[in-house]
Amino acid sequence: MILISTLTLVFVLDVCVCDSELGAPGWREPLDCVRASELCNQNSQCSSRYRIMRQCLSGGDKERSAMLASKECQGALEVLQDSPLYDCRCKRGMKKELQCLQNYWSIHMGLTEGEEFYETSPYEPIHFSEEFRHASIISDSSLSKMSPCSEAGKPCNPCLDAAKACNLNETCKRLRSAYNSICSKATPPQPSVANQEPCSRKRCQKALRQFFERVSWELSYPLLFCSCPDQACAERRRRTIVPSCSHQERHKPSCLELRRTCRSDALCRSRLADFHMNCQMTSHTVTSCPHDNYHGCLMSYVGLLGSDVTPNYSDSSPSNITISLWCTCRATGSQEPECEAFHRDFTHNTCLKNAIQSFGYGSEGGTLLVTEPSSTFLPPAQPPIISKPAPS
Amino acid sequence: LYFPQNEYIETVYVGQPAGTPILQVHAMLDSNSERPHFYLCWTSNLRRPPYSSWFSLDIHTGILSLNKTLEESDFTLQYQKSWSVKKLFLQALVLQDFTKKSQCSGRNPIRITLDFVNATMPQCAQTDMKELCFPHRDTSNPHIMENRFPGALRQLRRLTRLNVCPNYTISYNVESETPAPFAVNENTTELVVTAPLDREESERYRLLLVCSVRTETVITKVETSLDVFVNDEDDNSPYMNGTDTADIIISFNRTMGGSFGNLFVFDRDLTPIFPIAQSHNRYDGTLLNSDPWIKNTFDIKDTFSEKKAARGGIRETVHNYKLVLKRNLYVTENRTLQLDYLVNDTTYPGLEGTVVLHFNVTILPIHIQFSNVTHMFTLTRRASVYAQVGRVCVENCQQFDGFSVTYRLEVPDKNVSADMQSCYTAVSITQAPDEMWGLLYVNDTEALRRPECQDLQYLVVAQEEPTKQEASTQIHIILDSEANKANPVNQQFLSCAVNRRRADCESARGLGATTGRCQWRQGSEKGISEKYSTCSPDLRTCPDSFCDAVESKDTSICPQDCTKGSVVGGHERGLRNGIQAGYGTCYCYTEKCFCEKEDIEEAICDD
Amino acid sequence: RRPKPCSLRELELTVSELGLGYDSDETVLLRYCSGKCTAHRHNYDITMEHMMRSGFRQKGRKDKVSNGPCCRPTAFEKDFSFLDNKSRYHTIQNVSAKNCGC
Amino acid sequence: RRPKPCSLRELELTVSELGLGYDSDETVLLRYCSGKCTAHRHNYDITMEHMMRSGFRQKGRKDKVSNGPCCRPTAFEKDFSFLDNKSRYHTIQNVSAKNCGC
Repeated sequence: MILISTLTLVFVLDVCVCDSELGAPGWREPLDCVRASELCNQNSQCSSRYRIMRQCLSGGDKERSAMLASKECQGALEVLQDSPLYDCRCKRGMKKELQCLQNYWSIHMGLTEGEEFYETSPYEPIHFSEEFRHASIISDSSLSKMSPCSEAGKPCNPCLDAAKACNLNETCKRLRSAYNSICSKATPPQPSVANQEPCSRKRCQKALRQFFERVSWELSYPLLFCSCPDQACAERRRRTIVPSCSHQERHKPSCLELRRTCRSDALCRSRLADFHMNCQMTSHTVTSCPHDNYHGCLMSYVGLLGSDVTPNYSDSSPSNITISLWCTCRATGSQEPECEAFHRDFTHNTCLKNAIQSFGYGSEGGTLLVTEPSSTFLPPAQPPIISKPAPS
Repeated sequence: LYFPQNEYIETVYVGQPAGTPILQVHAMLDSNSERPHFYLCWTSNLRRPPYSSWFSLDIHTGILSLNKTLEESDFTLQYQKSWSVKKLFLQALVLQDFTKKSQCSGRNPIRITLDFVNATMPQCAQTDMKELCFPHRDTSNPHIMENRFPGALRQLRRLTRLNVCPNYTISYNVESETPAPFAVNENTTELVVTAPLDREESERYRLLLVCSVRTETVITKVETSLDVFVNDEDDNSPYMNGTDTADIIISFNRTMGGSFGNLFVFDRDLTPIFPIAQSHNRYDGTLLNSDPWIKNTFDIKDTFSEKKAARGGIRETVHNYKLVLKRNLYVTENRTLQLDYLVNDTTYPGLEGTVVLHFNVTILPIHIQFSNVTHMFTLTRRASVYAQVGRVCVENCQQFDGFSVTYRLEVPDKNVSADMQSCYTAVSITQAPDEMWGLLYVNDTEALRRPECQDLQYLVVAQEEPTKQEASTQIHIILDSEANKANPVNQQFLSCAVNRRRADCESARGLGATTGRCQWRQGSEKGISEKYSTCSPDLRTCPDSFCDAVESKDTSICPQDCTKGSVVGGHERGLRNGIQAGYGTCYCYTEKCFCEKEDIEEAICDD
Repeated sequence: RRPKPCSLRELELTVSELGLGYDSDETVLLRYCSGKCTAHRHNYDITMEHMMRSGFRQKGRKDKVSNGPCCRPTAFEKDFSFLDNKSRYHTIQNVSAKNCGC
Repeated sequence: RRPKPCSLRELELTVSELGLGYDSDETVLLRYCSGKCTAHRHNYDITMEHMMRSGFRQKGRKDKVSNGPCCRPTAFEKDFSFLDNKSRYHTIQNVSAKNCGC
């Protein structure tokens, strides 16, 4: 299903105009889900329904849909649809972010029917920031004072300049060294452990998340989205997240398995929903990004780094940017189309590609906007062809 | 009954009159007797969205249409914060028979998303042909279950644009490069599958939908492609392609978990690895032998993979069966047996859903013996303590797995004089936990230097665990240089690795030095390299990135292979420990190693 | 001009220029200690200076001693990781001084 | 001959021979620190050595740095009193090392 987010804030689910004990509906500024659940818990009727709702959602998929059909769960749903919990949101990097996300999913899993292809992001929409557009224009020039690119005759490697800018900043250098040393430390082989992973992946992914959460994007994005004139630079860019540990694993899972694992974790599920929301190819925008908001797409892409669904450049070709996940669609039976559609949102995403290129090349680079027709749920094999009018 | 498509998207405009058809949902039959009944359904019956009354779904045709004319006020009622387009979400069900309870929960509804635009429908002049012919953005591609009944799967006509250009005639036809059982019902403009499909024949049909728009003067053709996918059903039984019997010989490798043999069972159906709980094309197997020894000793492991068949590239499943040991086998085990294994495609409805595999297993006993060669080793009396003399190994020891062999030295002639007895402390034997060979090394240099200790003859005894089987052989260690030439007794040996220059190195007597003197390795490469310069007790075994059984007795023997301490200067660590590569010269003190370019003056504070 | 006291200094250079053998064009900010420690000398240092000039020789000693406190790092910066020119990661410790002392 | 590591050494000499300017024939046991600290060096020291040789010059710097830990007293012996040749008492501090370190 393709959700075009033509709104800055999307109500996905049915909204009711009926009276509710928690105050007349009307338009209300969405609270964060931590505050919303506190408010609900202060109201006896709401808190009891909220507890019922959590029981309705415990247990596997099969029991959940049967439970949701029950009267008690339906009743709980009624009340909760009018509570602040119903349209609460979360902010990236907020205090108690994980708790906020858990609260959000604890109610939204009940309101959706089965597994949706695209889920609504719990995060507040990312507004296109002027300073980001400005930064992406100067991303080349601001580094030019220190960047060898501007010195004639010197080999130009914007990714090396990005590393330099990071190394000259205490926080960036410290946190980059932190994730680097964890991710590139090979775990010594233990013959007794079968299928042993080459590194401690969970610790590596956590350190990687901390790097992108604590280092300002002016220093971290250039490491990821620098533009590359040659293969060595592109290989440096590909290695930024130490993919051998954070992205790859010994056994390549099915992409749907990757998505299922991700959606069983509140943080990963939220970041994936956010990526789908902000990087989803939208046909009627110039950049093929929702609201032409590159920053939103890049920010939600970076939000996935260090999660179970960690994307990365799939090769070190300097010009042709291809992003992929470490997964396969082999042996997914009749779900192969859905599996491929899920992976194509990374491998054939013109919005993501344009966003990366526009950040790296800045405006002087004359970003080559790729305006492929929007991908349907599954991309049409060919775009509609207008043939010449037949002679009448 | 099932929906070939679980997602529909369309646009509705202010001013569209009641009765306007919007789109048509379709259901396919699972059995000929089924009749679809379509219903709109709601997440909760008590609180339906305000727009729930604006639409109705025809119970028989599945056509969704407007119950009322859409007004400007309807748009503002919907208080989603948007100015141009608001989203209306509907869900629909298909049931076998009538129902009053139209609740979505637990019934796998399809989703209908309508973009409600705050403007009137574009007139004929503003509507291009593409908009007229096909939905704005086609939603999901249809999936049709194989072996089912023909029927309509999609409405090609854009119902909302039926009357936009009244004097146009719009017709459709469907084309395909390869023969495809699809047609267009000219009366209803529905795309119809005309015959049951066979996924094993074709998994996907790439259709070309051609829309012809005829006006008085011109015919315009607009094309778009549509992929129709065929869902799989377990309608094929397992088959063997080649032998159903594997002849297996178990000899050296007798370890728990060891796998032997390969038998392949094919199935033209798919076996999805995801979702895990999927019961489609599920195989299980049963060991047909009742002998408890076989049941406690062997298991059969089945791994399946997907492969594309040569003809047409259609995906199919290949099961690979291996015999697996559930426990270590004793070396004395000596037996032949035939093991039969019934493979069953549990979800295949037919009778021939099983095949039987046969494993003819021969277990050979292992004899622990030394090759009947006299093991000769030469050793200089000047050798330092821990100098490696050589290694001993029973026959085929490198291939052993599942049992262990330990080695010990014995004096062959028990009634030799007390003096001679003390000579035998000169050499000792050791072994790493996961290695199958023994390493001989110098244990007592004082004994090595005594003139009366001439040629040393030892008996090496190898004992197998757990059966305690033993074998022994004679080894002869020839001491080459005269006793008096050897260096003075109770010589204090340091680590060769401390020396940073060739001269110091080659004049030093280091631990483990086989010749008595340390050996210098001169590196030649620029930058960090595996061939760094260093001082070693024996360049054959150190550095070789492997901390062997003798070297691990004392880190000072070969810190280059064994150090776990910090390394200063440009270097790369070995996988477990030691220095894999270094810059310039690598040298080590007890707690720290250094790798740096030579020409070092001594550090003096000169300010 | 009064000699500058022992203090932390900074210099931007590439990892290759550190002289550790790594081949990497990544730039790093090297912090090191330099300057005089004359204000921290004791009687011992005056004696050592005298002994190095003549005292030791008269006593037939060839020992070398440091004739004054050295300006040295009292702490080092944590690990520093970088990507070399073959796109391999390395992490090195104790390269850059964090603060200095005599 | 392997370089001796940094350690405490001893030397008997008169107070006058300390070079502090006192004139007294009393004998004192002077303890001082000497020997190699190579085993205590860090990446920093290897880099400083490299910089002193060529790195600083290439960057236009004339800084002098110690390219390795110095063998220094880590504690001094308490006061030492003596009678000079004019029979006057003097007490001096921090002349003799108590223990050494790099």
